[in-house]
Amino acid sequence: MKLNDDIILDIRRDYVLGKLRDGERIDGRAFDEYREIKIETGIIEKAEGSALVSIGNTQVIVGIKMQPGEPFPDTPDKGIIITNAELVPLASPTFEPGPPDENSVELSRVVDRGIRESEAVDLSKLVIEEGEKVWLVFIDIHALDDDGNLMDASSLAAISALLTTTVPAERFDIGEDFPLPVRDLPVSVTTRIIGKYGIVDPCKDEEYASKNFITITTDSEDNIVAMQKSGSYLMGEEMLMEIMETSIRKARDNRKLLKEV
Amino acid sequence: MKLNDDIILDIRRDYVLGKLRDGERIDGRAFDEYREIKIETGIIEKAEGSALVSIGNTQVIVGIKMQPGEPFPDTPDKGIIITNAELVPLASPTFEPGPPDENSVELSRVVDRGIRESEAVDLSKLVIEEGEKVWLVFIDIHALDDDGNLMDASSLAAISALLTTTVPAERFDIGEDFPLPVRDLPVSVTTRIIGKYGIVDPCKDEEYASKNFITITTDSEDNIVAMQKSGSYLMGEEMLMEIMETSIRKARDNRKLLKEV
Amino acid sequence: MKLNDDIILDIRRDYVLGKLRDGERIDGRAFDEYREIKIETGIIEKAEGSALVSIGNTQVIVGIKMQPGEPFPDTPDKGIIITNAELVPLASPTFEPGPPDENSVELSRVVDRGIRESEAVDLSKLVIEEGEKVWLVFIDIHALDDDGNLMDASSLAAISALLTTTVPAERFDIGEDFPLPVRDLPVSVTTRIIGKYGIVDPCKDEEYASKNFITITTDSEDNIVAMQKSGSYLMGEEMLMEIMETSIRKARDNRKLLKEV
Amino acid sequence: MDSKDIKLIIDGKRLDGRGFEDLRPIKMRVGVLKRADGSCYLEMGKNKVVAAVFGPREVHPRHLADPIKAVVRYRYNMAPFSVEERKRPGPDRRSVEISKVSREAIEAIVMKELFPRSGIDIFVEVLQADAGSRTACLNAASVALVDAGVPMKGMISSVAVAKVDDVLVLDPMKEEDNYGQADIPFAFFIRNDRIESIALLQMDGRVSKEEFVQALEMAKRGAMKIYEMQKEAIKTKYIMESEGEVNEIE
Amino acid sequence: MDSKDIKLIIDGKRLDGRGFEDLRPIKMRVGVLKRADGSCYLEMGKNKVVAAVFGPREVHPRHLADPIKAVVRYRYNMAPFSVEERKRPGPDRRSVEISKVSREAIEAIVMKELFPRSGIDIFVEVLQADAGSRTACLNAASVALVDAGVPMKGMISSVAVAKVDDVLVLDPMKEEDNYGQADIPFAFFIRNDRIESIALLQMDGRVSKEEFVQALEMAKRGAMKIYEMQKEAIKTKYIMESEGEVNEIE
Amino acid sequence: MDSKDIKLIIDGKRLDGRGFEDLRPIKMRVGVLKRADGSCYLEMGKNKVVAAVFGPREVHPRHLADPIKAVVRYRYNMAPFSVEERKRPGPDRRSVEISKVSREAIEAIVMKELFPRSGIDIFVEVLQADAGSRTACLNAASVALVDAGVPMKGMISSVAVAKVDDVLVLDPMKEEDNYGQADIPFAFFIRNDRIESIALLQMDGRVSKEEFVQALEMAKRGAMKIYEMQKEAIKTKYIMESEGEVNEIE
Repeated sequence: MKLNDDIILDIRRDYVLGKLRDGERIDGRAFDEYREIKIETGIIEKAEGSALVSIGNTQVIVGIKMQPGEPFPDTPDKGIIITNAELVPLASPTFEPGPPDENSVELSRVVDRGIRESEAVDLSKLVIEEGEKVWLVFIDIHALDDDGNLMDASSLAAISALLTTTVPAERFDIGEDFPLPVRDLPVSVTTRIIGKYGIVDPCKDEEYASKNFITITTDSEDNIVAMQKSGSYLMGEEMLMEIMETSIRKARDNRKLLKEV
Repeated sequence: MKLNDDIILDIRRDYVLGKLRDGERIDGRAFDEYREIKIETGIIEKAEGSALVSIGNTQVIVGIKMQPGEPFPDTPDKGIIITNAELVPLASPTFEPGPPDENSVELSRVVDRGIRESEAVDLSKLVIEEGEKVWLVFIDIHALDDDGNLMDASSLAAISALLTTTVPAERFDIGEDFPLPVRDLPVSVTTRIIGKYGIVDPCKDEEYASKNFITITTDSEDNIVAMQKSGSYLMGEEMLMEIMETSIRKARDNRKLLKEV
Repeated sequence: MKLNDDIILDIRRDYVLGKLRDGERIDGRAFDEYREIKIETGIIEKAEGSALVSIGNTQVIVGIKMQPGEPFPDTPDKGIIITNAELVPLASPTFEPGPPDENSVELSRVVDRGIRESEAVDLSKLVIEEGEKVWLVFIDIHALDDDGNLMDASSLAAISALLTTTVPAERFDIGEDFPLPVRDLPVSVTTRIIGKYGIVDPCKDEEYASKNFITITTDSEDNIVAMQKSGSYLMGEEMLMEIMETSIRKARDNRKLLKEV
Repeated sequence: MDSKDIKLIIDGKRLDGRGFEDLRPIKMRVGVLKRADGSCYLEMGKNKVVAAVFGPREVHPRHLADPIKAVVRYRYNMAPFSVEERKRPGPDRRSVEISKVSREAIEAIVMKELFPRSGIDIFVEVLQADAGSRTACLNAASVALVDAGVPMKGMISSVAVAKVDDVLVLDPMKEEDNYGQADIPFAFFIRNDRIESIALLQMDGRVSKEEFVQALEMAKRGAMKIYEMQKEAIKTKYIMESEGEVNEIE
Repeated sequence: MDSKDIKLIIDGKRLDGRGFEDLRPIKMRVGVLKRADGSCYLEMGKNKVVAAVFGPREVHPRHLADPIKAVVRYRYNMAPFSVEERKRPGPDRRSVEISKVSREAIEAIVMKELFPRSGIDIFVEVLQADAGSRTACLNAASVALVDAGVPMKGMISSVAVAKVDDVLVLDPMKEEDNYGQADIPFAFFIRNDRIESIALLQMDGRVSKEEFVQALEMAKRGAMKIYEMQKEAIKTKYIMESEGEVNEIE
Repeated sequence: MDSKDIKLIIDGKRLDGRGFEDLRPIKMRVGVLKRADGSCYLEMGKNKVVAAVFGPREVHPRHLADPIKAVVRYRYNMAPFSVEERKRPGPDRRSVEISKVSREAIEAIVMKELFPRSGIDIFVEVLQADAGSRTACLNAASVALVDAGVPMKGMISSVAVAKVDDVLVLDPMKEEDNYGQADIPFAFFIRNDRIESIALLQMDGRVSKEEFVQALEMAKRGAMKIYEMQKEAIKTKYIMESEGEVNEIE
């Protein structure tokens, strides 16, 4: 990285941090306040399900494709979820074409964990022939505009897309189409750690100020279903507890949006 | 690229262009004149069919291999053609070892289009068991010496090799060998665009003078079956019409050579 | 490579070579003397067989995994051996993460040749259903500490691991487990060529002095089953004959260690 | 290309009710992405594409820069969910070829010489693909370049012509592409409101020379319609923007 | 995570006879590799891992160096024979993620600023994998860093807590991980013999907030025990080394 | 290697009628490629190979250059149609190994020190493969190097010996390689018309030491014959060339 860039980053961080010390964020939000969230579903007719989620300027589209395939040997009675994230270079001046790097791997795996561990999709209903043939559910995360917090936008888009997914049984000559059985609404809340401050739903300028974050995903009953501390920092216990409280609370708010999908 | 190389390229282009302005080509050919074309077939005994084509110093070898495989789901009653081009570093000081770059992808796809769209190979005769098993036809283009116009040399070598191909049914225990059913003779004609001039069958020095070309492939009845404008230039309508006329005419000439194969 | 490194290498080579001229090796060994060899087997319980071999400070672990798979079409009545070597960066400051380079390819192929050509494993006993299903034997070489002569350490570890391998038939529901049928004990002896000197079992400092070596693998009856001259040098006939004698002799010694496995 | 038994023209109309020379419905929105320097969302029938332009900016790694002019990249990419059967992420041979000829069309009209040592990157994502996605992408890219303020000699407008059931039709949709007799994607260079020359031309199928000439004329008329929409979309954005809003053109 | 019908707690004991808060047997050997600057072999139940540290050393290629601080690499890699079904060599998505979060935990305690333009490489090979291999690797890496003499603010000690059959258990083994209700790997930063903060935290499964708090306390107690073993292993090596020998801690 | 029930020696003759120490028919043409600095087409039985030499020339990327001597590359590559079952394009492990040992043989005789910072590239394409393609390639490469005017200490001539049905045979063909008991490819360094030393030696199968010694002698006799043909081919080219023609040696 060039020196100039480093200096600009430093100045930006100082600015963000200075504000936080005064109890403010650069865009005037409260520390635990999300930008406006919009969810639009069914936008890709050729996909089995799809959703475009925007959080402020951040936009992520998730498309669901399904096809019959072989089950894993140790779970012959369950469908399979495969989650993939592409940080296509269209979404940010810093993304480059190429195979997934560690950040997109982490993004897809954390989103996947939230869906999987909350058992949001009833995989036992996705068996076509036990041990032989089950439904594969491809969750493809496609970032369009990265203005911060791709993680929560991707999670919301994933569950929104699943909620509107129709299993394409007719196309494969295996009975009638039916809605994908979704039984929980996992919601992830990401908190950026800048110095000693934690702020939810970071915008890009806040992300430039620190690489450190923690994502906590909770289910409809406030259980924690996935956590990921990311970044080279040390987190105190007290702060973790606070973030956990906030995450549960904010997830409840965002879950309301899902109920309207 | 180094500055020296750039200067040499500039000088070369000026020389080529200067000649063209005087109505001449650097090797004395007419604008619509091919170098000598030679076609030798059956040179790779282990292949199902093969041909070595030289156009002037340019040499390309195409080998055909066949094996049974699964048909595409949407064409259960047809064999499959797979065309591949390797610009091996032996053929030119500027080729490097490695996976196919955009130029070799384009080369193989344009050759493929000519064969495919002219329906030169009767794919319906390559079914072993409908929906289950059909013949796969691998057309492998192997450049040996690139002195310009690999495109037309590859196209000629591909159709020549197909013309001499025997379907190896016996080797796979599925009946008797039979000649590959070839029912048309697509011929591509490539015109290099240098400044406002179009010259067919460019030699390498002419190619260095400009990256711009157009390939027009026609069938035995003078129909156009494939076109590819390649290079970052703008082409006037009038010029296109002229090139089309020439391409049809030259293809007729070259097709005569194929009849002797 | 940086200039400093080159100078250090030069000095090291001079030192090694100076010693050799005086009839000595830097660690006091005779020219045909191995460092202490230790073989420990059964250390990876999850593997079908395993061995950790150390030659001096050099340590290599080999694990054997087996699973049913399809036979090659031309040997329907034989199991299949697949040998793979990973020069993981843990083993040496000069190894880097990434796909196998030519050195690890050569390592795995020479080890493989010794096992394969001595017919050490009775592959005809590894058929589950002729032409349909046979046992695949994966020999995975994992270097831990490269202080020279990975080749012989890997060969010894491979045959030691095979000697202690149990075919996991029960896990795959195809009868009872049985010991892998091993019927010969191929042993490779590697001689480093430094100037006009040949020294067996080079340590790393000796390897830095020259890239040239020859590996000769012999079976229990002193037959040669594999050879590999490696490095850009020219070898006289006389020297080759001497090395061959030595290799047969030293292999006999090392084979005794295998009998205790 | 395969004629089969499927009839594509019934009672002088196409399967979706269009006349031979009707375009599919087109929708454009300019400036839809915040992080890109220029952007355009475009629908053309069932095609849904987004184009983003970055630059002129520094080239990484630097040794790829050209001391004389800007280096142009163009990446045509299909989202895995954009097609009936899920597409594996990453470039395949088809998208490598489309990216190449599309980049060349764009390079021919961008004033690269104004930006030595710089890079101009055009990334186009196909969110949903129907026939003609490369033409839809070029139309979106062209508008996104204007949105980014990249100096150009003119505009690119792109449309295909197909031959189906022995007639020529403009802007073919999926069925016409799959079962038709020929497909000819064009892109034109338009300056001062008139078509100057051809920037992209590919073709596969089978047409006579005479049919090709007709196809070309049909494509030109179609491209001019698209061009008018592109202009309108750009204008609307810039007029609206001063009032703080982004508008949609249909 | 899948509870199924498998009972993991029988008569108040775990399947391998451990109590809820018992660690699996741990074994460490320091300085087991000659070529590495620091190394540690560690067993934790059936996990068998080796960690090697190289550096601070020059970074290749040089343009990856950071003028301000050392660049830390951490590579978690599984040997093909380390698991029931042979693993294809090379990184998969799981190991890319583990390598990332593990590196970040280590980076937070290594004094990178002391070594501008340098690289510190930590390579950990899983020779045999049971549940919790990432925690075993971090424990080994931490000791190997001390062995290499890399200046650190403290130590990393790492252990997971699982929820199985509705109770929390420390340091879960394979069955508990496969059929349990939750798995929470922790790594703690320990300085002056006390836990200061959390260096690594992941979680999947399903626990209430209250359960998480209990899990954290349990993990802290477990980590302190591991920390004592790490200290002992290091001490033993350095005491023994003066007498020319390397020792084993069990 | 697998003896099976196939008889390879019948009435003291090999399956193709050759005596034990007969070479397969060899054909060479020098200077067959225009763009390469040196080239040679060679047939050896059913093997058909072309070798091209480029250089000494600049090395790209430059940081791979060696300030002391030329960097030699050697790429053995099989055309997809060169073998019974189509080979996937690109290097596999076998060709990586062959390229390595062949490069090393060539490196040992090329005067690399005369060309610091330069690259000498040898590319060999196997158009049709029978047994012994690596030896055919080395013979062709050696001639192509002379054709390119690359200074060498001498020549490389290469041939294999096989053990089949308990006898040694020179220059084995496919069946002898597949069903024989051993295969020993040799390449010799020849200077002043005599064999000086061994440049390449590999072996797989099973032979006694005594058999190996016999094999070596047989290979040397065979290599000398090939060497004479190589010389003749080169001479013919240069004599003929002055008369403007390229000739064939059989």
